[in-house]
Amino acid sequence: MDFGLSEEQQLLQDTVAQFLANENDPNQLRARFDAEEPHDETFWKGLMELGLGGLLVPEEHGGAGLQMIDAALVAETMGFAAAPGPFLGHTLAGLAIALGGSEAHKRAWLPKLATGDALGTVAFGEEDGSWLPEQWSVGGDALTGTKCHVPYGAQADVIVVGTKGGGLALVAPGDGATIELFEGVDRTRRLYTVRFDGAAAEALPDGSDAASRTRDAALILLAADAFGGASRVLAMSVEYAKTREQFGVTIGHFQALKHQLANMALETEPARGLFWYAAHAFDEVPEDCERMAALAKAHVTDRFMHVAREATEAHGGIGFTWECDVQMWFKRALFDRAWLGTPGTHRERAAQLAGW
Amino acid sequence: MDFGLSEEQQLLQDTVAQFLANENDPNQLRARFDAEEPHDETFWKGLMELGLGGLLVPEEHGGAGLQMIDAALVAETMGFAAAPGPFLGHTLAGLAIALGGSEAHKRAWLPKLATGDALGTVAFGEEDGSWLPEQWSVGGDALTGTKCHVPYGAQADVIVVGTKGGGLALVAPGDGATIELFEGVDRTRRLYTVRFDGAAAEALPDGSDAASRTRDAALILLAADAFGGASRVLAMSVEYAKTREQFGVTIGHFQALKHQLANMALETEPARGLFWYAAHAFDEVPEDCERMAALAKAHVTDRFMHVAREATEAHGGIGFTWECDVQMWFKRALFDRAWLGTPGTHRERAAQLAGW
Amino acid sequence: MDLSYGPEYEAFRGEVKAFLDAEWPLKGDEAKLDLQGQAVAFRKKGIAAGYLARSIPRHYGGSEQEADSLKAQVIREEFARARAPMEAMGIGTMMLVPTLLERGEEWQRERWVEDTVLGNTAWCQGYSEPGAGSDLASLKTKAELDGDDWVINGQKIWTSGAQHADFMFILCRTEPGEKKHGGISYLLLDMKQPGIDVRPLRQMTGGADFNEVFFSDVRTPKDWIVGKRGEGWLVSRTTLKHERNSIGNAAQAQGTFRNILKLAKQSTIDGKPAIENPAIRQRLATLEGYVQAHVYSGYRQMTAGLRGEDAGMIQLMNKLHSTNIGQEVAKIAVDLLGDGALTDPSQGARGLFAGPENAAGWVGQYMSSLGVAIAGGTGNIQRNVIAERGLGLPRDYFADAHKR
Amino acid sequence: MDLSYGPEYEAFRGEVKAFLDAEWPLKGDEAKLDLQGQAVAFRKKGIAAGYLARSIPRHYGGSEQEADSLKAQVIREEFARARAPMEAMGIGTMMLVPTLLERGEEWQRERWVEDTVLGNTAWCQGYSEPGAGSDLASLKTKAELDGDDWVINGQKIWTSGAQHADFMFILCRTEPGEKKHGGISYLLLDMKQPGIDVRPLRQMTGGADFNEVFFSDVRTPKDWIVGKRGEGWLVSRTTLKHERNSIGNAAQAQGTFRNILKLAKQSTIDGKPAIENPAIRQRLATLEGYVQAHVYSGYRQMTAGLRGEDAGMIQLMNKLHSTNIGQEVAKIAVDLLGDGALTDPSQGARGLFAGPENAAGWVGQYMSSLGVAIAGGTGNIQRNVIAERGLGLPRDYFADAHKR
Repeated sequence: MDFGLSEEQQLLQDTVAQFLANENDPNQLRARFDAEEPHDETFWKGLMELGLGGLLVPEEHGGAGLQMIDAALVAETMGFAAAPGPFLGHTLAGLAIALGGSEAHKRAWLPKLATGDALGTVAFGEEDGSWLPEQWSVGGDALTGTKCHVPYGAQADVIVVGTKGGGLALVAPGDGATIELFEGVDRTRRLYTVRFDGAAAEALPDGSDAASRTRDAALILLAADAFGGASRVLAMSVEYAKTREQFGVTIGHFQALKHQLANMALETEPARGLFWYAAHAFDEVPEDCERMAALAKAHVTDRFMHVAREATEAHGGIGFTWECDVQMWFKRALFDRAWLGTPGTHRERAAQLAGW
Repeated sequence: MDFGLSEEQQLLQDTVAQFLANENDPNQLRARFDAEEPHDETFWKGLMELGLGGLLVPEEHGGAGLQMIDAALVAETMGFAAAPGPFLGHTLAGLAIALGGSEAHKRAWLPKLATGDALGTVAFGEEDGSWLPEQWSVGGDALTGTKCHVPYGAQADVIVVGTKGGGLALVAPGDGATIELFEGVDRTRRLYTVRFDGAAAEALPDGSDAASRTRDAALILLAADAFGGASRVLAMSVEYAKTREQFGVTIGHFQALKHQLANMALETEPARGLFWYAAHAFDEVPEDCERMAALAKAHVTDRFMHVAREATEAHGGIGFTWECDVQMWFKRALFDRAWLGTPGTHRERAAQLAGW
Repeated sequence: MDLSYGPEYEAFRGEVKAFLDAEWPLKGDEAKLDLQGQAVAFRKKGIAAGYLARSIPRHYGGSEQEADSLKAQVIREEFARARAPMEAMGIGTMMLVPTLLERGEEWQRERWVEDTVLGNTAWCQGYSEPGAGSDLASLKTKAELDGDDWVINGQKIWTSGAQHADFMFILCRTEPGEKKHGGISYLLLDMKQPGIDVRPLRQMTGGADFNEVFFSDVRTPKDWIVGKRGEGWLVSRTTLKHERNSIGNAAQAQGTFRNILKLAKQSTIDGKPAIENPAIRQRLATLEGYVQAHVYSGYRQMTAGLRGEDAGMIQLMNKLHSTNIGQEVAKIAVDLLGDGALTDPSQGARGLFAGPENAAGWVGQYMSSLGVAIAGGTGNIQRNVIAERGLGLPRDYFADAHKR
Repeated sequence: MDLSYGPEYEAFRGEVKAFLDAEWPLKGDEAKLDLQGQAVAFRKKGIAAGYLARSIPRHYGGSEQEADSLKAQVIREEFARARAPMEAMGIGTMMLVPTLLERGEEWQRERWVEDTVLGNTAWCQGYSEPGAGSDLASLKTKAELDGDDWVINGQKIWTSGAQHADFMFILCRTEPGEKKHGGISYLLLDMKQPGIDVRPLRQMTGGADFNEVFFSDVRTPKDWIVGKRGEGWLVSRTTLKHERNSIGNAAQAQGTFRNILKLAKQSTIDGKPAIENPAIRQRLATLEGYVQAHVYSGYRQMTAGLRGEDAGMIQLMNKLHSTNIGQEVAKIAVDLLGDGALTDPSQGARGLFAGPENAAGWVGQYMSSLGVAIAGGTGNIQRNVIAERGLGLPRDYFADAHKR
């Protein structure tokens, strides 16, 4: 019985946190947030050098061969730092190929994804708001249709596309795909619309299983990111309450604000165990995984959004400005909450999966 | 343009309030609340002498011939005082007969109801949780079936029974009806289960229209009662905060409690206009009435329940005791909220009536 | 109770309609003026007819009508229907003009009231400072007399329209010996002069409705002061009340509700119209309870005004109640939007009276519903006001101690 | 991570099961004892086997086992499954025994620890007073030395089990010169003596789980004091922490959730099963997010305990989190009940481990969900604790000033 982190896991999390504290402090983050340039390759390279390119890629293919709990801990740390870049889509692409690809697919892509020599992403969303394998409509031998909200679609060397019938296919962008920027709210994770018009695509042989596992993985990574983000905006608000003065005292003296901050903590801290367990279930308790991933995504991203709103208010007028760091996390919360379906959608899935 | 009370209306409300302050102060109320005896006839007689027996009964039949807004204002005052007794059912019975009865029915019952020489009530609820005219199943030439949650069913001289098909019928209890006490939570309004087994009943000729009007009237009176109740528990909580001391100051100094009380006021005070308008619509704007009555009942009784919970907490440990007056209103809130259907039911009705 | 306007006011409505039919849009040469010119020309006619600037004496360019909230309401309704301009809206008409009428010098009223109401002169407000927020006692911007001029140094924040304003009304510390709320004066100053640096304050939505304004040795004449030296805090008080009332307005809440209802009808959940989803229906009907309560509370307050009675505690609640409604609308919207919530709000379109017209507009509203809370004092300050002035609870310990 | 117990503990579980199979229910003459007698007889066996009173030295009647939360958890699970009695639950075992072990005199431990754990001796707690609540500094009940006895006068409130208790541990003011938290002593007293008046305090549900206790010239020996004179506040501190943790417990939240789910399956809305209503499904799934978060937070804390690490801020949240869950359950229940919410709660049936079994039971739970909030300090005090001890925010001004 042990529901806590191993030393290795703590070390992993500390290492990533330290790197991000040095390389993505609020000023560096803000520069990337405001940049026209969608992708800071130097920063990304740094993450790749830490080995974050292949967390879930088996060691035999050059990855770290870690478990979902490890990837979730990294995602939490990325969320805490609002780290910009393609981590989400890249990690999911590697997982999808590792789970569903042929040996040739794996040999072709996994080593390069693990080192960061190639960038991967996933294309799951569709124009009608569908996100889930059973809803996908893009298909055909030569791939046709539109995928929306694809992270870093224009930069990716390989896109794992969710296809009609709930399978997956690999597309190396080129002929047959038009990719354009989607003006998204979260500038730390840029999105693209990808229109396929007879694009060459290779179906993953175990695509169907891989699709549902990758969906669960995505839900867990979003929940983990949201937990990190919620922790951060709480910390920022507490810090602000300890320094900002009004009526001759720091505003942290005001009981109403104290209780708002306590409530924010209460919305945040207990959720840690929830995303931990969803990740652990992915690794070790398959019968719980699908449902807990849905519940964790719904719950934790909702909490993050709520806490981000409260954090904005806790900062007073300045909280509403672009200059205030909170807004970058606020927008990340919007992403975590909407990407791959709203909390309402996943709560209904959780209800169905429980046989309610 | 005038959305305020007339001098007559203020006088009416003041008169009833004054009577209740004298005759139903918290100690008197508590005695009635705790009494085994379900009905305090002396107190009821006092209310009848004020003319509250026939508020909605036309003057030609011995009543006050007032409008729904007037009855709602009285109901608010009764709710403020948590006045015990059959006011709700009696008022609705008089209205139903005035609206739906034959001349003979009116001549037989209305004068006696107006003076209080006879006690009336309504039997709308059924065993399966149905409350509304379109759901009623009790029927037959000789009335058969069970009506639930009938206020003062055992004391009533005439019961207006909702019948199959959405009509109304008069029953003077006697042969063919078994009446037993329902152990209800709100001891200020005692309820009975009435089982008809071939009881003699006279259908009201305009029963169908009268049934839907009486339903709307009931919803409005419950909303008005709830508003009065919410105002009272708020006032009690504010008073407690101004007198109870902790850490050397009155607890009203604590910002968290101040803000809870402010939020309670914000839940309560704006609802006044809502029940006013629903009552006004009953009198003057028929096209708005059904929907606004549903919305007002849902909204105001929900607010009362919420504020009653908050008031209990605002009183600390003592709030949870039988000795604390708040509990009598807390239970009245449960009645107002559940009787004639939950807020959820009436919100769904409001949605349907708006064509959503 | 009677929610109709009655024959007298319906007759008045007829007059207003006839006026509007005849005069708006403008005709002839006047129709060739630019938009601003047309508005000014039309406002003059409206004032002459007694429909605009009704509370302002003729001597200062108003139409000096007897106070009649119902006539005012009829005028608002008909002008809105005809899309005709009313008094120049903005901080000048809403806050400066009443202050000048109540506390200003004769020459100040003559110089500024009419031009402000007509829209020839635009104002901005200099109250808030970075360190202060709702705590005016901490104000730091200084004005010192140098010969016949005040010389102003310091910084203001949350100043709307500072780029376009001709003048600012500003609170400055003029009596360095005094502390807290004492020692503050209410000055007027010309914005078109050197030493003033206006920097837009970008909001999280991407828009920039506010500015920071920096003053270095900015000058204004000695007699451009409203009220006495050191009484500025008092002078500013009347106007803040105006601002609060103006935000909490029932028609706006009703409009917001219509917008979210429209969105629910257009959106789908699991492939079916969202409006058919019982969870959404419950949320909408719950929200509508608050909205209708707000609307009829507005009628109650209007009636109290017409009768010259005090509407009571409800007056202190308009702002917080409508903010709560706006926040709930925003939350429902983001659920209805689904993927739409991923959209950059700076692309948002907002229709006049129609609310957000696309996903970006709704995302902007999701953010602004917080911003609105901030603009007129945060929720916590509103709750203090309700608790203290409405419920008679003790004053806030720190605010009180700080003022003493 | 590994949520299994591992082979070592599964082996231990086997031992516990074998013990229970052999010893419970009791056999022979012991099986003829009354329930209380059976429990005492069985507890002795459980202690001898090392399964009960594990943290208590053998010298005082315990089994003196090495601390092992996981073994403790296995024991709890297996005893619950077998419905076998554990240590006598109640305020004596939970609060007095740890206090005596930490601060008591040798003779006090010898006299009371074993009998309390076995269930031969029942205790009640005298902390709260009508004027004080969570503010112990305002304590008024006095104890004065008269020869070899303390003489106690005053009143306590919220005393559970006072009617049945043999003894009370009580906080009294013994040093009249000192104020606030100083001058309070922790005394023990015999409840079976004249001068003690126990009056049940009826709750809004109709039940009476608490009492008021009045003392007039009640006597207790001079040496029935735990800790030094004037240190009572300090002595009482450890135990309060115990109480808070005991209420916030994840298994209870999970049980509560199962109950509301069952109610949703049994109830109908508009003639259809309530569990199929999308609004109810959303509310239940939202609630379940909190419940599962609470459950896995419990595992986190247990792991931290096993590792000897500090679990951090989460420890301060158990109570408030589970209270919030209980309140939300109650609100959903009242909506599901419909008419059932009209039922008198004093008729309520509550099944062991099964929760409310009828409408009256649920109405009682709707009220008790508030009462629970009150029992271990109201929500506002919990929030102060989280803000101050968890987030490091400044201490409450009034509480602090009052203590100084």
